[in-house]
Amino acid sequence: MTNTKHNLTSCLLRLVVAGGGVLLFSSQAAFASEASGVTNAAAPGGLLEAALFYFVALVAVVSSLGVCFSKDIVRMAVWLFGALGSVAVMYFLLAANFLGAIQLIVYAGGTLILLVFGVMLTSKSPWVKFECPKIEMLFAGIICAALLGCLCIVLTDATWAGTMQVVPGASVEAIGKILITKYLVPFEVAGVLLMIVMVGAAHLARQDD
Amino acid sequence: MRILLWKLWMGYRIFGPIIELLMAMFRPFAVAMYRMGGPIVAQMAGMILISAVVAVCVGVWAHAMLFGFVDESILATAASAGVELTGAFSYVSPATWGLTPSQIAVQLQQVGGVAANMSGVAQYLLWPVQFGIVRDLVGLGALMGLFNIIPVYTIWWERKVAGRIQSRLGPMRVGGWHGWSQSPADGIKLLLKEDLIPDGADAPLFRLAPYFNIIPSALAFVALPFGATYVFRELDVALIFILGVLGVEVLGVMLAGWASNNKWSVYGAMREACQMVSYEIPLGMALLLPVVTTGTLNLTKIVDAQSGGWFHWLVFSSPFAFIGFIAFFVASLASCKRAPFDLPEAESELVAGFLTEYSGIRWSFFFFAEYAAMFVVCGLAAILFLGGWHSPLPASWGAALGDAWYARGVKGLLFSGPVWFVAKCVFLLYVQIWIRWTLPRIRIDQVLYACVQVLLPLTMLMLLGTTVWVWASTSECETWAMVTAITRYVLGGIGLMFAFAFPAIAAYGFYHRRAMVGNLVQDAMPGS
Amino acid sequence: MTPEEVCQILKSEFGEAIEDALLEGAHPCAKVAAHRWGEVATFLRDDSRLRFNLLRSITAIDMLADDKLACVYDVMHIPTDAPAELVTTTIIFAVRIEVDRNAPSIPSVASLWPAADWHEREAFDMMGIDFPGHPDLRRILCCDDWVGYPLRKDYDFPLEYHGIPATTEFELTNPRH
Amino acid sequence: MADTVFEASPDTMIDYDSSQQGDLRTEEMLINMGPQHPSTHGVLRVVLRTDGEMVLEAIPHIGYLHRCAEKIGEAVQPYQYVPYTDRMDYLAGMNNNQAFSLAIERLCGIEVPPRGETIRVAFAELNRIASHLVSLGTYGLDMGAFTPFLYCFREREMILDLFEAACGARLTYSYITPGGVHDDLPASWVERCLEFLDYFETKISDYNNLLSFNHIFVKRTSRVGVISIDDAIGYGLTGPCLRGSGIRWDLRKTAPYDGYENYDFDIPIAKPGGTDEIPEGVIVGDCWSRYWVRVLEMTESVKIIRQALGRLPNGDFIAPKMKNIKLPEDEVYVEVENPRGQLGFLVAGDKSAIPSRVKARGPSFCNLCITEKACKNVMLADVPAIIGSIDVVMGEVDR
Repeated sequence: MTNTKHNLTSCLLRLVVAGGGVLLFSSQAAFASEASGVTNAAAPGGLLEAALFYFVALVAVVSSLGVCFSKDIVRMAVWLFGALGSVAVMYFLLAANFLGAIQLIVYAGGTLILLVFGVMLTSKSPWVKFECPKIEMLFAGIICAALLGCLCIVLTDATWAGTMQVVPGASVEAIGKILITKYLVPFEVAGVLLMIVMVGAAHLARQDD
Repeated sequence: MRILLWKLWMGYRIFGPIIELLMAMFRPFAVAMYRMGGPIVAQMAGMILISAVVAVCVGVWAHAMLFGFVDESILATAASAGVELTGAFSYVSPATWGLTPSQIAVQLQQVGGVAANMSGVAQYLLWPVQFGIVRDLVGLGALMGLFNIIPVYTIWWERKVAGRIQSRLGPMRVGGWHGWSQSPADGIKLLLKEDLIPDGADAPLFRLAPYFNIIPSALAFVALPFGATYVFRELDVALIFILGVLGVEVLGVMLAGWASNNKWSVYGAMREACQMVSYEIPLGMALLLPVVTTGTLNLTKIVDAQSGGWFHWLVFSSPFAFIGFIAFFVASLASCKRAPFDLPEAESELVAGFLTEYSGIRWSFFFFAEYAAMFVVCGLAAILFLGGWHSPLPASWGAALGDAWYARGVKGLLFSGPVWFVAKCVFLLYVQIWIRWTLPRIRIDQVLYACVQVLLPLTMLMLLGTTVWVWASTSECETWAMVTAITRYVLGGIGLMFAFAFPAIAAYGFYHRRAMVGNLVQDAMPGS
Repeated sequence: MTPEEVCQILKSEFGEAIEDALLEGAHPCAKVAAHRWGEVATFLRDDSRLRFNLLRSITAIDMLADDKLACVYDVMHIPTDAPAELVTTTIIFAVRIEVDRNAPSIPSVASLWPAADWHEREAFDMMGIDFPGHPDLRRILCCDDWVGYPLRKDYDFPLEYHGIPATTEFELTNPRH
Repeated sequence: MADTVFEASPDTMIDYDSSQQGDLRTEEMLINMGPQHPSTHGVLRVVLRTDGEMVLEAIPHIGYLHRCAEKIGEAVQPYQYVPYTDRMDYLAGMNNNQAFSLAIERLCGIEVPPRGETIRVAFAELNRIASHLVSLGTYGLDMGAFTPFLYCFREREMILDLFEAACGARLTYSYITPGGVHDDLPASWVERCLEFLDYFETKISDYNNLLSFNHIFVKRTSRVGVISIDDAIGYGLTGPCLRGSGIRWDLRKTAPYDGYENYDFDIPIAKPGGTDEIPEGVIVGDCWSRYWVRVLEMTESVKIIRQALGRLPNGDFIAPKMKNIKLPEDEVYVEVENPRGQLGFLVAGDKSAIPSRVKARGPSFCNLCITEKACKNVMLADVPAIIGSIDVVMGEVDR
C-alpha cells in the first residue's frame, strides 16, 4: 500500500458516487411504486418478506461499500453486481416484477457486462488500478456532494407513512401506459439520446478506417 | 476463529470415526446396490424407462391433485365463512390460510369414496400443504431435482447422439444399458478431482465465477412453467425474467475468463461478452413476437392462447412468426454458446476458452449451467411458438372428458400436460445437438455480421410485420379472417410436413443403417 | 536445359567466380566462390534463360578431411507464365559453395528466395555457417542457448543440459565417434 | 496472496496518455499459441501479437520435436535408416520410405524390379489418400466441425488395415526399402484393396456434402490466407499448397519416378469460385483452394491405384543383395511428391556402407515458413485455418 492517503480520498469519492447511485435507484423505486399501483393502504407484510428485505438491503449496502473500497476494477464490477442484483430483488419484493426483470437485463446483464468488457479490452495488465487526476476528482467531488445533498433532501422530505399494499399483475400494462402518456417526452428524449450515443459510437469506431 | 476451528477439529476427532465407519458400511452397500441395479437396468432398460416416465407422470399428477385439493378446500372454507379470496396462491399469499384438519376432513367427506374413508389420516397429512413454505420446499425439491437431472441426462444424450452421428456408439459401458450411468459417474469423478486454482489467478473471483453461471440458470427454472400449474412461481413477467437471469450468466463466464489469469481465457470471456450483448437484442426482438400476438408476458397465458391444437400454435399464426421462430432458434443457439456459435470455448482456437484453467466440480458447474440454459431456451421456444404443454390436438376436445381423476390423466397424456412440454424440449434439444455435430464454427466477425446485419433487421422486420398482422386481425374484416386462416393452415401444413419428415428420415436411417455406412465398415470396424 | 548448359551460361557470365563444374556423378552442380554467391544467385533467379525461382533446399555438408564446410543449394525452375499448363520436364540445378571450416561465411540469399530464410537458419544451427545479410539469423531447431553445431563431424554430444542427463547410445553404433 | 497481486505499480495503471488523445485503442497482447495447443498439429509454437481479435504478427517457433534424424543418418546403414524416415512425416510413412529408397537407388545405381515399382506406386498413393484424409479431418476439426474427422478416420482405418496386412505396421511401415519393397503382397490383398477403392469413391461425396461445400466452412476458409503464385514459389511451397495457388506442378508428372509416367491421372489445381462446382467467393490461393486440391487428389490417387493393381506384374519385388551395400563417393539429391509436397533427400556416400551425410528436405518445413507472412493481419480464428490448410506434420518440420 504505497499511497494510503490517496486511496482514502478516492474511496471517499466512490462513496459519494455510490450515494448518487442509491439516489438513482430510489428514484426508480418511486417510479416503480407509482407504476405498479402501490398504495399506502395497510397490508400484511409477512415476517419472511421483512427478513428478506433486511437481508437484501444489507447486501445492497455491503456491496455498495465494496464498490467503494475495492481497488480492482473487475472486483468493483462484481460488487456492483451485488448492489444491482439486490435492488432487483427489492423490486421483486415490491411486486414490481417488470422493473426487477428489466433491472436484471439492463444493468446486471448489459451495463455491467459492457463495463467488464471495456476493462478487458483496454487494460494492459489483468489487474488495473483505478486512479484519476486531482482536478477530475475535484469536479467529481463537487457533483457528488451535490447529489448527496439531493439525496439527503429526499430522505428527509419523503413521507414514510404506513406499509404498502401490493397489487400484482398490473405493473407491465401500467408502465406501458404511463410511458406513452405521462412520460412520453422523457421517453422519447431518452430514445433520441441513445440514438445519438449509437451514432457517436459508430463514428468513433469507424474513425481509423 | 482459531478456537472455532479447533472445536471443529475436535468434533471431527470424536465423531469422525463414527462417520467414517458409517460411510465404510455404506460403501459396500452402495456398490452392491449398483452391481445389483446395473444388470437389472441393462436387461429391463426399456421397461424401466417407460415405467420411469409413467412414475413421473403419476407423481406429477398426484402432486397436482394434492395441491389442487387443498386449494379447493381453502376456497371452499373461505366461501363458507363468507370471505372472498383473490390473488390466490402466489408468493404474496399469507404464511397460512388458517385451515384446520377438521375443515379438510369435511371437504374429504364431500369428495366421498376412498377419500372419505381415509379422511382420518389424510386430514393431518394434507394439513401442512396449505402453508406456503411447505409448498415452496416441495417445489424447491422438485426444481433442484430437475435442475440436476436435466443437464446430466442431456449430456448423456448429447454423447449418444454425437456418437450416432459420427458412426460410433457413444457411451456404452458404464452401468450397462447404453452407458446410462456415464454422466453420474463423470459427475462423481469431477467431484473427486482436485480443485485447481492457478498461481496468479484472482482466487476469490475464480472461485465465485462458476456460481455466477450456475445460479442464474437455476433461477430460470423458477419461472419456467412445465405445465399449466407446474411452475414454481408464475410471474407475470416470466419471459423477461428468464431473459434477464440468462443474461446474468454471461457475467460468470467473463469473470471466469478474467480471473483465470490466462490470455486464452480472457479471449473466451471477451468473445462471450461480445456475442451475448449482441445476440440478446435479436433474441429479445424474437421473444416479442408472441408477446405482441398474445398481449402478455406471462408464459402460462401465452401457452393458453395456443390451446387450439396444431394449427393454432403461434409459430403458424403468421409468416412473420414462422420466420421469427427460426430467428429465435438461431439466436438462442448463440446465447447458449452452442455450435456453430461456440466461440467462447472454441477448442481449436482458444484451447478451451474461459474454461481453460478450470477443473473438477467448478468446471462441471459451467457445464451444468450450459445444459440447463439449453433446456431453458428450448423450453422458451416450445412455450412461445410451439404450443407449450399442449399436444397437437385441440385442448377443447379434452374438455369433453370431464374432470374425473382418470380423465385428468388422459387429458395430461393426450391433450395438455408436462409430458408434451418435455417432449418438445427434448426434440429441440436434439436439433441443437444435431446442429452442433454437423456444422463448423463461425468466426467472430461473422458472428457479429450475422447478428447485426441479418438477424437484427430480420427480427425487427418480423416484429413490425407481426404488429401489423395483429392489428389487422383485430378488424372485423371477413376477407382478412380468411387470409389468416389460410396462412395458418398453409404454415401448419408445412410444419406438419417437417413433423412427419423427421421421423420418416429417422426411420429410413434406422432401417438402412448398415447399408448407409457401407459393407466394408460392417466387416472391418469393431463394434459393428 | 541441362546442368551443363547452365554451367556454360554461368561461366560465360561470371568467369572466375565459377570455380568448378562438377558435372559427373548423380548430383551435377557448379562450384561457386562464396564472395560472389550473391550475384550468381541473383543471376540464377532473374536471368531470362534460367529463372530458377524455387529454392528447393540448402544442405550444409561437413568436409572434415578437407577442413571445409560445403553448402549445396538445389534450385529448380517452375514456369509461371501459364500456370494451368501441365509441364512434363524440369530444369534443375545445384550450386556448391565451399568455405573455410573455421570461419564459415556465405552471403545470405534470403532476400532473393524467402525460402532460404529457414534453410539458412538450419544450416547455421546445425553447422555453424554464418550468413551475412540474413534478417534474423538464430538457431531454429536447437534451443537458443545450445552450445556447438550438432551436425559437424567433430561435435561432442553434451552429457548434460540444464541438469538433464543425456546418454550417447549412438557411440555404441557409430564407429566414427 | 491478494496483496501481492493487487499491489499497484506504475506499469499496471491504465495508459491515460493515449486515451486523452482520443485514441481509444485496445491493448496489444503477446500470446503463445502452442507448443501444446489443439490446432497447431503437434508441437508448433506460434507467438501471436494480437490487437483484440486481430493477429498483427505470428512468428512460428519450431524444434520441439527435433530428434536428430539427420545425425542418425550418419550413423546407420541405409536399410537401417528407413524406419527413421517413417518417423519424419508420420502420416505418410510410405512416401518417406520411397523418397529415401529412391535416393539410395539413384546413388548406387540399383534397378528396382517392375513388381516392386508397381507395388510402391500403389502403396504411395494409398498413403497419400490416408494422409489427405487426416488432413481433411483435422482441418474440419480446426474449423470446429468434429464429425468429418471421424468419418475420415474411419476410412483411414481401412487403409491402415490394408497396410497392416501387407507389412504388419499401421503407422511406421518401413515397407518400401532400397531396392523395392521388403515383402510381397499377401494373398487376396489386391481384391481387398479394390473393394476398399469401390467403397471409398462413394465416400468422397460425403465429405464434400458435410464439409467442403458447407456454407460456414466455405466462409471460414475462402479469401483467408491467400498465397500468390510468386509467394508460393518464393517461399518454397510445394505440393497441394503450390497447386492451391494455381500452378499445375507435380513431380509425378514433371520428374516421374518409379514409373509414374506410365499412369494416366490428372493434376488438380485450384480454380476461382463459380467454376467447376467451386463455391462462389473462393479465390485461387486461399485456404479453401488448398483444401480442395487435397480432396481432388484423393480421386486421382484412386485412379492411379486402380491402374497399378490392374497391371501388377509377376516377378521379384526387391532387387537382390540389398544389405551392406557400399555407397559410392558421390552425392545425390532426389525429390518425390509427398502428400505434403516435395520431399527431398540428399545422400552423400564415402565408399563405406554408412552415408556421410543425409539431409531431408521436408515439405512441411518449407511450407511452414510462409506462416509468418500469411498470418499477418488476420483474425485469431484464421490462424488455425491457415496453419491447418498448410497441413504441416511437426515430425517432419523438426526431423
